[in-house]
Amino acid sequence: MLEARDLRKSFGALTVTNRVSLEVARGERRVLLGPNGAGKTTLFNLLVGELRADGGQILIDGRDVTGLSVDARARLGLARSYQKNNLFGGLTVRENLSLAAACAQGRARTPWADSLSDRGVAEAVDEVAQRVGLTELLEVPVDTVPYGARRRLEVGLALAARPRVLLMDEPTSGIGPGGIHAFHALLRGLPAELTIVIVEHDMDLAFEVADRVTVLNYGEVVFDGPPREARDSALVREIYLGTWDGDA
Amino acid sequence: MFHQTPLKTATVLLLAGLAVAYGLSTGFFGLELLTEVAILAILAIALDLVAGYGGMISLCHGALYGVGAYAFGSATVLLGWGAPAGLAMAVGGGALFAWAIGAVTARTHGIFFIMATLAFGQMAYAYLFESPVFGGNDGLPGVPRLDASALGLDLNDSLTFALTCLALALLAYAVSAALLRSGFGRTLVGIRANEARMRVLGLPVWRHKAAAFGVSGALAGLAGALAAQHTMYISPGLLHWTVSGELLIMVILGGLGTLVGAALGAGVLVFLKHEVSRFTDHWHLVVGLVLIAAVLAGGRGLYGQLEHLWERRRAARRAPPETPAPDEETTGHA
Amino acid sequence: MTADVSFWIVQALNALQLSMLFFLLSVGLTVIFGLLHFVNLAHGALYALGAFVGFTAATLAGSYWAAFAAAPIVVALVGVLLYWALIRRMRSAGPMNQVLVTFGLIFVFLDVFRIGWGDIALGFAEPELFSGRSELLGVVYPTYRLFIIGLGLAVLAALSLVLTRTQIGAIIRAGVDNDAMAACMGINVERVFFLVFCVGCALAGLAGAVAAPVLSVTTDMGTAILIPTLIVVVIGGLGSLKGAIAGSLLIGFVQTFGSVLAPQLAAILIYALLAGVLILKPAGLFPARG
Amino acid sequence: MTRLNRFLLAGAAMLLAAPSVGQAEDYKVGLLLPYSGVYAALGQEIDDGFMLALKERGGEIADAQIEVVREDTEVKPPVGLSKARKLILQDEIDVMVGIVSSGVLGAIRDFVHQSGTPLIVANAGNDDATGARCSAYITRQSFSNGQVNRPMGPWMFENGIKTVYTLAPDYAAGHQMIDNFKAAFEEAGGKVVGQEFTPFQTTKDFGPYLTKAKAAGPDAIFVFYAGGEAISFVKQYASFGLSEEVPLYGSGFLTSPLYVNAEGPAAEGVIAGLHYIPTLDTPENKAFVEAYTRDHGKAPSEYAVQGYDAGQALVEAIKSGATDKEALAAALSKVSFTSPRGPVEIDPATNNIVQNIYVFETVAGSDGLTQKLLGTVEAVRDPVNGCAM
Repeated sequence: MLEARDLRKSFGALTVTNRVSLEVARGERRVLLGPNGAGKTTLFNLLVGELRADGGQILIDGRDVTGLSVDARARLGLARSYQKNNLFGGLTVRENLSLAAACAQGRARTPWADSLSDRGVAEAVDEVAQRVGLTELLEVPVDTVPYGARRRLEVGLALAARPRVLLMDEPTSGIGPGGIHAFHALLRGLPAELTIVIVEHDMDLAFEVADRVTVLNYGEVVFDGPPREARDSALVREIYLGTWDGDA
Repeated sequence: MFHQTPLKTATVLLLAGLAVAYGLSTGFFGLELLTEVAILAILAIALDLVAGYGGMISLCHGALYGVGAYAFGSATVLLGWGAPAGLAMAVGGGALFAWAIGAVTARTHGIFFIMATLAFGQMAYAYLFESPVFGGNDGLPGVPRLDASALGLDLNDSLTFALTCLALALLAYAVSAALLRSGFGRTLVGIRANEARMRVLGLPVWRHKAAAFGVSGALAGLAGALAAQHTMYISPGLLHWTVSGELLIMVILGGLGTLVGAALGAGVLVFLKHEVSRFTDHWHLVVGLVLIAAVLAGGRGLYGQLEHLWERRRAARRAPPETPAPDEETTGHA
Repeated sequence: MTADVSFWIVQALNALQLSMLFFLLSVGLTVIFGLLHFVNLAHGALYALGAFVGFTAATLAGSYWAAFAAAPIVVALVGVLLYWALIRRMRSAGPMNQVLVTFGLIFVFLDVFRIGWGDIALGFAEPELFSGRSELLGVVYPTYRLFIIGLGLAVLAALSLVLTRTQIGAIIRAGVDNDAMAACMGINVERVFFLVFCVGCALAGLAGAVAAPVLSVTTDMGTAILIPTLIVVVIGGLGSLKGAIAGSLLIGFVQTFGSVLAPQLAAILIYALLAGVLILKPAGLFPARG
Repeated sequence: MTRLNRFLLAGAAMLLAAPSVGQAEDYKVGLLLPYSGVYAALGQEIDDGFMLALKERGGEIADAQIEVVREDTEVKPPVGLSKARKLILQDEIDVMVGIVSSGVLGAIRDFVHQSGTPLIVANAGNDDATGARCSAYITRQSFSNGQVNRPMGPWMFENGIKTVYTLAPDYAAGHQMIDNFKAAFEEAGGKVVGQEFTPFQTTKDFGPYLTKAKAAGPDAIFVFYAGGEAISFVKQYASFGLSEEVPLYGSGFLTSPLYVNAEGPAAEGVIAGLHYIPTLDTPENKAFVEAYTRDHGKAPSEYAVQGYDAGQALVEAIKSGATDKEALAAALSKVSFTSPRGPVEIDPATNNIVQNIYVFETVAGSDGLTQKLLGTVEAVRDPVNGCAM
């Protein structure tokens, strides 16, 4: 469903992505592991198109999208959430979700009908809000909702885009154990055919939800296999646990 | 996002009522001022549409206005096509020029966008200033007014023309408000709030920005066609960046991103300048001090301040006094 | 067109002279913007103020050097007043309010000039020391223009020394990169801002006094210079010394050689350059922040 | 600006002995001038000159009361037009006087013509205004762009200048001034070896153009610049040392007394042609300079004399017995009198003024720079230029 072949990216002398190849099957839950600075977020940026790769190929559903723009890739069903909240400031939670849902439903550019009161959009917004637990906060401006809710909205925006491939960058960072639990439930409730790649620091979560684990270090893929093998791999243990930053 | 609140509706109706009452009671020059305000209000609304809601602070709206005026002028004076064709040319020409500017500047932001739009506006100005076909800096005289006798209107009558411009200003407001309440308008606000995220959600952002700029340009072109008919003469001065600058001042003074504030700002600035210059040649000094005072007094613009006070009163009435009023000012995302 | 070598050398010197005038003006504006995030549209008015103050000083003292000394000092003092009365409060008020306030200042200054110095264009002479012509690179060139080139280069050298070799320079660079971080380092950012703003004003005033003997002193000179200065700053990329010098040279040379080689396009050229640069590099050539 | 200025000619009442042929009438004059913007200084000079004429010669029309209404054009054509409409429709003026910028004149011309209001142009020099777009209601007491520059062509050729390079700002007036000069100079036998038009009001550095002009190797350089541009140009011309190698000639606005002192020694030796210089040795001029200097503490410029003569023309027209707008317009196109600038009359074929053009050199005097008269081209009359009234 999502494939990267030999992706390369450098900033000056610093190589942040070094010949990364990745193949994620339809419906698969893939977890990306790696220490800080391993190039996980950069890889997401490359996959989504926010960064241009120096070399290599990206395919969605077998189609080469390397030359496509960010929005064109998104229209093929690729969505992402961010490690740092990247919301529509100044707008309410409902307005935030509506913008995403309207894009997904082709209502974002109609100059006659209001997307905010469109029934299809509103239903999608309500559904996503319920999934991520924001129903109570729909009418509140995002700048005044608690941090945990903003994290959930971050994921909600990506979900409201009705993706086929969903990239989530540390969706549980900064939220307490209760939030992590709720996130587990959310993940389990997502449609089985949705392809998901998660960057995660929480090992337990990673091993619990992952069908397969990819470990990055210094911009290179150092491990790719089932979670059990990852857990047992001395290499992964050394790289990952050695630099484990519990507060991250 | 844009909401046509009762306060907004009341302000629009109040302003329109005041304008009509003033028009019916004033002398000849008052009507000239009223017409100018109505035309500038259309232009200011066009600017607020992209600047206040799309985050595209343009310094080329004077040029779009001038392109509209020149399109009308060349269609009627040079080509002899008649005013309806001229009007269509003005609206279309403004839209086309604006769309093109919006498309090529879509990647720039903030001051870079401001300066990029300035560059295109000044190029158009310099071209018309030196172009003999369009009369160079002497401009084009003899621009006719639309013959609306079929509707029973004599546009050569000052009062009728002023009220027609006023009606068109109301129409421009209504069209803009409707657009801002559509999916298109919501998305435009989304772009202002977070353009990158909008793109990641699958929106072809540059096309949207260019389209919004095009709509704004169409309104600016309409204003230009009215200005050409108002003075029955056009000159390159219409396109100069200082026109765009003064326009931006009107919009900010009235309240950026409030739509009705744009019209209010146009009225206040024109009448302020007129009243002050009755007493002194140094009206720049007084207007300058008023602008500075306006910022020091709140910095939300006139309508913005009104809305702020209104909402605080409503909040105070609704909630017990110990709860501080929610400050609607936001500073982007956490 | 006659194309002997000396013709092109003189034109290159013309371009360099114009570039240096632009540099004196734009460097203050760009650093103030980079550090304070403040668009000072009144920068041009401060330049005009420098020219008017210079005119009065030179007339009263009977010497150009009085203008050279008085203009930067008086303009910096006006800058101090503006900073305490307005700019400080405006820093967090958002760009739109900054535009409104500095536009208001432009209007106020315009009439202050009219009331103080009248509507008739003024002028004053260059210093006698630099009044003639000198020979350089085999061409004869106005000495005062060489002085402007020299002064510009000296200011450039001094600023780059201060920015790269001194502690205050390090603070400024840190501030441009990330003001929150600079504040965290325990630096009194406010004082650095104030200093930078004053130096920027002084340079604008100096530019006014230096340009006046070449040009004329008119009430609208500040508004007329504002746009070219903004173009320099924006083309170079906001906030960097490198950007200011690159933008100044680019505009100076394009304008000079444009008016020689393509005079029909002279009025459009710098705008076309601006548009071209921004379409290709939406944040200017040398943006200070990544 | 509507500074209503009720100008009751108080002094006039005392001059009972003065011959009074005027009617017991009220005349309302609209002064439409720039009081702010780049030409504010010019507007003020014209206003001062006009008021001086009314003060001095008001006695001749002692029965008439003249009320003056002022409006500011801000040098913007649309503003000028809207103020012109206000003056004519709301204030119901009988005569309009003023207009500095040709752009403003172009904007108001049709409206003024259609309203049948007499307009005395006191500056704007656009050839068309008394050419293809002339009007029976519009007379010009100032100059036309062609009129000032044409005589310089033969004069320079006769004084040994065979080749010329020209420079002027790139706008309508710049082109008219240069085109007229060029045609006359070439007709006389001279050759224009090169010309350049510099971007109007944005050119600060003339260095590139000067270098190019010098490289063309002409006998002289002929230019038109005014105001701040003139100051910059003359100073830069001298600083490049061109004045020692190639003499600078120009349209007289280049070294107008209004700002020649700002040019300083750089202006010495510049030779130019203009319709007025304050050093003319005639009794009319001496009296005018004395009166103007007494009132304003400085010598009058050509702008002041234009305002003064607009006032004189109005007085002459009223004296002839004209009371309504139609009669005033007819009378204004027939006036002739001796102005400080010499004998002037209105050419009935174009309604433009017929006047002398003075060729003068700017020289150092005892009290700053002054104008030395080199030659007079008498009674310069514009061709009809397609004018049909």
